[in-house]
Amino acid sequence: MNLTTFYLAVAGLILAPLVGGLVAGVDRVLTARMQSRMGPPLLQPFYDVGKLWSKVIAPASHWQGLFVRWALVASLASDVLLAAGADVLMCFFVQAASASFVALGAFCGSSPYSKLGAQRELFQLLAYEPVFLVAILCMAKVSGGFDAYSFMASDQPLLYKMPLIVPGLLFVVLVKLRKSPFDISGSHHMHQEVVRGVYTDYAGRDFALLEIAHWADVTVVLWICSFLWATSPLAMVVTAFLFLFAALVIDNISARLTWRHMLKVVAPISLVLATANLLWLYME
Amino acid sequence: MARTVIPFGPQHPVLPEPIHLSLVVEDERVVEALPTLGYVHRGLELLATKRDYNQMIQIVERVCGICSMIHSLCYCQGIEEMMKLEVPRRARMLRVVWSELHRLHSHLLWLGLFADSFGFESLFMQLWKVREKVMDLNEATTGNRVIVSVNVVGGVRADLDEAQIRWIKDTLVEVEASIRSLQSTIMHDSTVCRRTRGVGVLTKQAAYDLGAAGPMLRGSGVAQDMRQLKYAGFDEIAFEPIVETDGDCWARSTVRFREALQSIDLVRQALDKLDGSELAVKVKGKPEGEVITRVEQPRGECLYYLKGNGDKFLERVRIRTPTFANIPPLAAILPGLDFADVPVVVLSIDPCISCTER
Amino acid sequence: MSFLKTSQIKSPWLMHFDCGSCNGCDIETLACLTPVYDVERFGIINVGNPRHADVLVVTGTVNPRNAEILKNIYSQMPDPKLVIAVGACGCSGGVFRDAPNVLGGIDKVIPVDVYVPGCPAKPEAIMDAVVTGLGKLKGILEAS
Amino acid sequence: MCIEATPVTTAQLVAEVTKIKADGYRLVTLTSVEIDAENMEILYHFDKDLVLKNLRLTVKKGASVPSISGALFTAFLVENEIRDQFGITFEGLVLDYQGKLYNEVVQTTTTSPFCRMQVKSTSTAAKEVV
Amino acid sequence: MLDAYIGVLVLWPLVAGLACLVLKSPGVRSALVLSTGAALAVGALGVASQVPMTANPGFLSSQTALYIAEGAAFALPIYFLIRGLMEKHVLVIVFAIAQLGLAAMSVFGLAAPAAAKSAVYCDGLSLALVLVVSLVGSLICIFALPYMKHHEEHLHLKVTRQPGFFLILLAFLGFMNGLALSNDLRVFAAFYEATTLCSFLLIGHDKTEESKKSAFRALWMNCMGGVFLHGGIVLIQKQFGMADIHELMNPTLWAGASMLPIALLALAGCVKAAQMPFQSWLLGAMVAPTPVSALLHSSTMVKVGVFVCLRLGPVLESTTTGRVLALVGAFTFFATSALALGQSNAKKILAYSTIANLGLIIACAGIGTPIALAAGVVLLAIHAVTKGLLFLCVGDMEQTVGSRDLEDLRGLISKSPVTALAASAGAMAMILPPLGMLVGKWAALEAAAASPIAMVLIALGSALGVVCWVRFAGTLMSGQSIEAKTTHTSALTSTPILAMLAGAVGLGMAAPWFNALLLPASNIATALAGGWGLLPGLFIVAMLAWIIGMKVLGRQSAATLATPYIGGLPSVLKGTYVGPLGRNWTLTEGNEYASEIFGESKLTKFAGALAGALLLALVGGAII
Amino acid sequence: MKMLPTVISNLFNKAATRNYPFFVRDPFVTARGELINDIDRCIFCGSCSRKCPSQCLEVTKEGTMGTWKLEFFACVGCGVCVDSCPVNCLSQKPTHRAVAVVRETIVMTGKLPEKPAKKTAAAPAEQ
Ligand code: SF4
Ligand code: SF4
Ligand code: SF4
Ligand code: SF4
Ligand code: SF4
Ligand code: SF4
Ligand code: SF4
Ligand code: SF4
Repeated sequence: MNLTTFYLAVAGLILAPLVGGLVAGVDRVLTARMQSRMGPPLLQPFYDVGKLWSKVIAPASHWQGLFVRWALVASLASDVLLAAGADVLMCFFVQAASASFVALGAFCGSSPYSKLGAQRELFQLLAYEPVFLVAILCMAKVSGGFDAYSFMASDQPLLYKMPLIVPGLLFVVLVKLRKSPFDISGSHHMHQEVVRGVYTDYAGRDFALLEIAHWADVTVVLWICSFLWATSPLAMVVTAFLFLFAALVIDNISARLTWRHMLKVVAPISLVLATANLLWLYME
Repeated sequence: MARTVIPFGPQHPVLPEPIHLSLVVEDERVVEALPTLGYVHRGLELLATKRDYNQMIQIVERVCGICSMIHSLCYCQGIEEMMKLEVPRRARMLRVVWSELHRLHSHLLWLGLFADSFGFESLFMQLWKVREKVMDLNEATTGNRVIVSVNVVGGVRADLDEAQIRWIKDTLVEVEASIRSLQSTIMHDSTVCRRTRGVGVLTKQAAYDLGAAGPMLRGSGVAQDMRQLKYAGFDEIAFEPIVETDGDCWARSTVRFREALQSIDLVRQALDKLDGSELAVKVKGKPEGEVITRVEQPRGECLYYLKGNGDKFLERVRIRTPTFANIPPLAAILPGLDFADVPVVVLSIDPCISCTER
Repeated sequence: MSFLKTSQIKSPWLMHFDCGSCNGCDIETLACLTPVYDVERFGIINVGNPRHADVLVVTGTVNPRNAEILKNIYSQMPDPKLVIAVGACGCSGGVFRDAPNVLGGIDKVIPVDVYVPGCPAKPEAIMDAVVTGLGKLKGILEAS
Repeated sequence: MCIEATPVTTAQLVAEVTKIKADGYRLVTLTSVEIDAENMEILYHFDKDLVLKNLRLTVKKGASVPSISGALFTAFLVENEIRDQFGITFEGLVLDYQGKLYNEVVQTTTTSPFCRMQVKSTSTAAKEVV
Repeated sequence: MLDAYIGVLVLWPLVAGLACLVLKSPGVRSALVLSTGAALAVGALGVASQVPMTANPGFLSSQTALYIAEGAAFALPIYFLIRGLMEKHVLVIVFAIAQLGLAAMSVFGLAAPAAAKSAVYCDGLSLALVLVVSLVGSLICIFALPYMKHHEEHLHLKVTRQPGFFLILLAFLGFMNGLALSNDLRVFAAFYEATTLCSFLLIGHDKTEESKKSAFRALWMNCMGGVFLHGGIVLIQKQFGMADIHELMNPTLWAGASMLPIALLALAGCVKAAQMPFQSWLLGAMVAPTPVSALLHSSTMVKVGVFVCLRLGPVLESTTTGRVLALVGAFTFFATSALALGQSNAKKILAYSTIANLGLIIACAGIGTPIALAAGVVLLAIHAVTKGLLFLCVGDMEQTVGSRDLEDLRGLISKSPVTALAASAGAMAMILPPLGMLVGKWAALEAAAASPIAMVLIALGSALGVVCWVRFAGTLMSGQSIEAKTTHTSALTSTPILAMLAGAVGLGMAAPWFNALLLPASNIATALAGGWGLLPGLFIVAMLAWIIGMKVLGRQSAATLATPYIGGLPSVLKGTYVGPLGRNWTLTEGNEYASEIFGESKLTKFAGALAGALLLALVGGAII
Repeated sequence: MKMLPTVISNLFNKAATRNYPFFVRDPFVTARGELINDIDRCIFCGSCSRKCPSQCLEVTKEGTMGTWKLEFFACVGCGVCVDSCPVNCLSQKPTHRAVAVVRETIVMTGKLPEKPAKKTAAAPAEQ
C-alpha cells in the first residue's frame, strides 16, 4: 500500500458519508419539487442527523448499539475500500455485511414492526444482492479485473457492453435509497404498514449513526453504478446523478409494491436480464 | 407455520384514524383479525339531553368534520320533517352545492390517503394540492374551510352572490381538469393496479347482505345511492348512481374518482337552478314525533333517527353512519389478505371512525 | 448556538395522534404536509413512530381509552419534546366537553406546550404553533 | 308522528328477521330508545330498494334479547354498541365485546389465547353468516 | 516419527474405541475419548509440520493391508446385503450385489494394478481433512459424552448403549484419517465403504422406526455411491492398470482418454456429499443424536464427497465433465440454500446449508483451477469448524429448550446466552467478511470466472445464505436484554463449543495467512492478486469494530430499555399489549419463511429433477 | 408511469407552496375567524351565551357592571352568537386567533346599558 492509496482511503472515509448526506439533501429537494413543493433546505439531512444525535432516549434493546456501530464500520469500510481501489466484489460483501447488521439489530428490537421490517430487509437483500453481484461480475468481465481501478481504467464506457444491467442497477439503487416501489422494509417519511420497518426501534444517537451508515451505503452504490461510464471523474458524477434522478422520478411515479411481487417478479426479471448480459459477454 | 401477532393501530402512521386491529399473520398473510373500537368515542348522541335542538346542529356537524355539512343537512331535514317545514328552493339548491363540494373535497382527500396507503406519495401530494382549491371555495363562501356550518332548521344561513357563483364555476373548471389529468394514474397505472386490482374483493351478494354502504356497495355492483331519494334539491337534478362491478379496492377507488367528477357536475346543475327564494323559513314550535332521515355522505348512506317530545331537547338522536355499516364487511374481507394490503383495504372503505363511534 | 442545538430546532419531526378528533383537525394537520403549506420547508417530517418524533400534534378530545394511548406514546418520545394541542377539542374538549365519554382537553393527560384554537384549526395556525413551540424549545436550549 | 314499525316479541324476533331477509331486505341498523324508567325499545331497520321496513321490539331494561347477528352478521356491531350504551345483553352474538366496545374497563390479568373470537375468512363469512 | 504420527491418526481411535466397548465404565470412556482427542491433535499437528509429504507406514503399505482392503471390498457389501435381505430392502440388495460384482471383477477379472509408489500421500487437501477430522471430530466426540448421557436419560434406556456408540464414533475418526492419507485407490475405497458403514450404524442408533428408515435410506444411497466408486476404480484399473491416486491425478494422463471413470468418481463424491438430488439421505440422517449429525453429516463425513471431487480437480480443469460438475455443485448450492430458507427446523437448516456449502466446494472442484481448488480447501476446512460449532450449539439448545424448531429457540439469548451467542457468532461466521466462509465464497466467485452460470448461481446462493443466517442469528438474539438467567452447562459441553467458536472465528480471521499454513502448492495469494491483500486490512477493521462494539455494549447493558412501539398499546406486563376488550394479549412472534416461494415439497421436486438432469449430463458428457 | 408528465411539469413549474409565515395571503372577507366583542356596545343580555352550542360564553351582571367571558379555547367559531346578538356588538375577524402557550379565558367587563357606557380595558386573565 503506497501513500496515495492511503490518502485516497482517508478521503473516502471522510468524504463518502458527506457525499451521501448531500445526495440525501438533493433527493429531498428534488422530491419536493416533483411534488410541487418548495422542500427543505439542502443541508436538511445534516440537521436531522445532528438532531437525532442530541436526543436522549432509552434503547429498545441492549444489542442495537453494537450492531449500529458495526454497520457503520462496515459501510465506511466499503467506502474506503472503493476509494483505495480495492476489489469491488469484496467491497460489495462488506457492504452487504452492513445491511445484515442493520437487520440483526432490528431483529433484536422489541417492536413487531421492527421485526417485520427486518424480515423484509432480508427479502430485499435477497432480491438485489444477486443482481448487484452479477452487475459487478459483468464489469469485471469487461474490464478484466476485479479492482476498482481497472473498472475505471477502460477507455470505452462499460455501458456499451452492458446495457441490460441498467434496469438491475436501477433496481438496486431504488432499494438502497429506500424509494418506491421498493421502500418495502422501511421507508423514510412515507407512511408504511410496518411504520419505519427496520428503523422502527432505532432512535436517538443510534439512529443518527445508522443514517450516516446509510449515506455511506448510498455513496457506494451510486459509485459502483457510475463505473458504467467511468471515462472521466465528471462523467462518473453525471452517471451517478442520472441514476439518482431516475430513481427519484420512479419513486414519484409509482406505488409501493409488496415483497412478494419483488421476489417473484422484479428480482427474477432483473436477474435474468443481467445474466443475459453476462452470457452475452462470454459469447463474444 | 410461524404466527406473528401484529397490533395494528390505534396509533399508526398509515391509519388516519384510531382503530385497532389485532392481526395474526403467517408469512405476512392475515389469518385472523379482530377490530377494536372506542378510541374516538365521545357519546355525543347523548349530548342531546344537554343541548337544545338548534345547538345540536353544531354538534352533529362535528360527528365528523369531513362530512359535517351533510350531517347537519340530514339532521335539519329530520327536524324540518317533524316540524313540517317547507324549505325554500334556493336553500335546497344551496344545500346541494355545499354538500357536493363536501363530497368533492372528501373524495379528493380520500384518494390522496388511499395513494398514501400504498406508498404513492406524489399522487397524494398532487390530489391534496387540487383539493386546496375546493377548500378555498368552502372558506370563501361559508366562512370556514372544513366545518362550514351553513345549515339551520328551515334553510341555510349563507348565500352566494353572482360573483361567487362565477368564481365557483371557474374554479371547478380548473379542478376538473386537474382531476382528469390524474385519471390515468389512479385507474390505469400499472403499479397502482398491482396494489388495488383483485385486492379485498367483496362480491355483489356479500356486499348487499353484509350491509355495505356507499362506494363500498356501489363498487361491488349494487346501484344504491341515497341521493335517489331526491332529498334537498336532488328532485330537480339529473342524477344516476355510479357503479363499478369488480368489488375490489380498484373498483371502490374508481367509484369515488368518478363520483368526484360527478359532484362537480351536480354543483353546476344546482348553481344553475338557484332562484330568488328565501334562504330560510321562520321556525315556530318545538319538534315532536319520530322520524328517520337518510342522506348520502361521501362514504355512503347515513341514517338519522330523531325523536322529539315537544321539548326543546330532543329525546333521542340516533346516528348510523356509513363507516359503521362498512366495518362488518371489512372484518369479513380481512382474513387472507397480505399484510401490506391491510392498510389499502382498510382505507378502501374510507374509514371514518369518528362518525362510527360518535 | 452550536450545530447540534441549531439542528434540534431545524429538524422537528412531527407525529400526529388522532385522539378522538372529528377528523376536521386531522385533515387540516395533514394538509400542512401538502404542497400548498409544505411544512417540510421547516425540516418537518411526519413520522409515525413516537421514538423518532420531537413534536406531538394531538387533535381531539380525551376519553379513558385513548388517554392511555396518549400517555404511552408521549412517554415513548425522546426528550426534549413538544406537545401541540390542536383545535377546540384538543385545547379544552371543545363542543364535546359535556359529552358522557369525554374527559376534556389534552392537558388533562399530558403537558401541552402550545394550544391552537379553532374548529378546525387552520393549517396556518398549526404552522404558527410549530414555530411558537420551536421558539419555546430554542429558549430552553439557549438557557441550558 | 311516528314511523311505521311492526311490533315483534323476543320470541318471534329471529324468525321474523329471517323472513324479512328471505324477502330480499338487508339490515340497515338497530336503534335503541329509552321509553321510560323501566322500558326500552329496539327498532330494527331494514331496507330494500330505498324503502325502509321497521320492526319494533319493546323490552325491559337490562333484559336479554336474542341476537340476530347469527342470521345477519352485520348486526354484531350495533348489538355490541347497544349493550355498551343501554346494558341490554344479546344472546348468541357472533363477536361479543362483552360490553367493552367503546367503554373502558381495564383488566390487567387475562392473557387468554389469542383471538378466540376470530372473524371467519371471506367466502365462508359471506356464506355462513348471510 | 512420521509413521508414528500416521499410526496415531489412523489406529489409535480404533483401539480406543474397542477399549470403550470392553471397559464399559463411563469414567474410563470419558478418559479414552479425551485422550483420543489429545492424541489426534498431536498426530495431526505432527503431520502438518511435514506437509507435503509421502510415507510408507507398514500398516498401510504392506501386502496384508492390501488384502484387508480387498477383503473389505467383499465383506462390507456382504454385510449390507444381509441387512438388506433382512429388511427386504430392494435397493440395498441391488446395490450391494452390484458392488460385490464390481469387487469380484476388480480382484478376479482384471490384472492387479501396480501398487501405489507410496502408501501415504499428504498434501494441503489431505492435511485439511486430517485437521478437520482430528480437531473438529475430536471436539464433537467430547461434546457427545455429556450429550449422550442426557440423551439416554431422555429415552429412558435401561441398558446403556454408549460403549458401542463410542466405538463407532471413534473408529470413524480413524477411518477418516486413513481415507484422507491413503494413496492407494483400493485402500481408499475400503475406508470409503467403512464410513458408509459407520454412518448407517450411527443413524440407526436410536432404533426407532424413523431412524431405521433413515438409516436404510442412507445405506442404499451410499451403496449406490459405492457402486459408482467401484465402477470408476474398475475402469481405471482397466484403462491404466494403476492405483496410485497421486499419479492418476495428472491431467496429461487423461488427455484424450475417456472421462467416464472420473465422472463416476465425481458422482460417488456427489452422493457422499449429498448433492441434489441425493440430499434426502442427509436430511433423514438428522434424526440421529446431534453429535452424530455434527460429526458425520455435516462437518466431517460428508467432506469425503468433496474431498474426492477436489482430488479430481486437476483433471477436471476445463473439461466438459468439470464444467458440468461445477454446474451441479453451483446448482446444489443455490437450490439447497433456497430450501434452507424455507425451514424452521434448526437441524434441517444446518443440513441444507451443509449440502449447499458442499455444493460450493464441488463447484470449485469442477472448475479445477489451482485458485478454485485452493478456495475449495479453505471452504472445506472452515466450513467444518463453523458448521461443527453450529451443530453443537443446536444440540445444546435442543437439550435446554427441548425443541429444535427455530421458533421455539427465539430469544434464547436470555435463557442460555453462551450457546446463543456462540451460535449467532457461528451464523455470522458463515456469511460475514472477513471471516473464512465469505472469503472462500469470494475466492470461489472470482475463480468461477470461466463459468458464468455457475457464478450467477453462486451469487444467488450466497444471498440466500445471508438471509438464512441473519434470520437464524436474529431469532436467537431477539430477546431484548443482556441480563439473563444462565443455565448451567457442563464444561464438557461448553468447552467444545467455545473451542470451536475460537476455531471458527480465528481460522476465519487467519485466512490471509493460509498460504503459508495450508496451501503451499496452490498459491492462493498470487492467484487473487489484489484482493487477497485486503484481508489483513479488513481483519484490522473487524478487530476495531469488535472493540468499539464491546465498549458500546458495556455502556448499553446498564441502560433501562424502552417499552416496545406497538401503536400506543404497550402493557405493563412484558411481552403483552392491551388489545381487544381492554385485556392484555400476548405478543407472539414468528419468522417469515416465504413458504409459497421456498416451500420444501414443491421446490425439492423441481430442483431435484433439474439436478438429476445435470447429473445425467455429467455422465453423458463423459461418455461422449 | 402514468404520473410522469405531472411530475416533470411540477419539477419545472413554480411550486404550489405559499411560503406562509413569510408570505401571508389576504384572508377571505367572509371567513369566520377570531370572535371579538365591542364591549362598549354590549348590553349583557346573555342571548349569545344561551345560544352558544359550545357553551363557552358566560354573561353575568353584578350591580351596574356586566361581565362577558369567553373561553376561547372551547369556541368552535360557528358564529351562532354573532347571529343572535341583538345589538350586533359581536363580530368575527376574517383571520384566525393566534396560538398560545397558556390556555386563557377572555374576560371583558362593561357598564350595563342604563347608565352612559364607560369602557374598561379588556383584560385577559389566566385560567
Ligand atoms: S432515503 Fe435515507 S438518505 Fe434518503 S432521505 Fe431518506 S433517510 Fe435520508
Ligand atoms: S398522511 Fe395520512 S395516512 Fe399518513 S399518517 Fe398522516 S393521516 Fe395517516
Ligand atoms: S363517514 Fe362519518 S366520520 Fe366519516 S366523513 Fe362521513 S360522517 Fe364523517
Ligand atoms: S376542534 Fe372542531 S374540527 Fe377539531 S376535532 Fe374538535 S370538533 Fe373537530
Ligand atoms: S431431546 Fe435431544 S437429547 Fe433428548 S432424546 Fe431428543 S435428541 Fe436426545
Ligand atoms: S332584547 Fe332580547 S335579549 Fe334583551 S331581554 Fe329582550 S329578548 Fe332578551
Ligand atoms: S362562535 Fe359559536 S362557539 Fe364560539 S362563542 Fe360564538 S356561538 Fe359559541
Ligand atoms: S348577545 Fe351581544 S349584547 Fe348580548 S351579551 Fe352577547 S355580546 Fe353582549
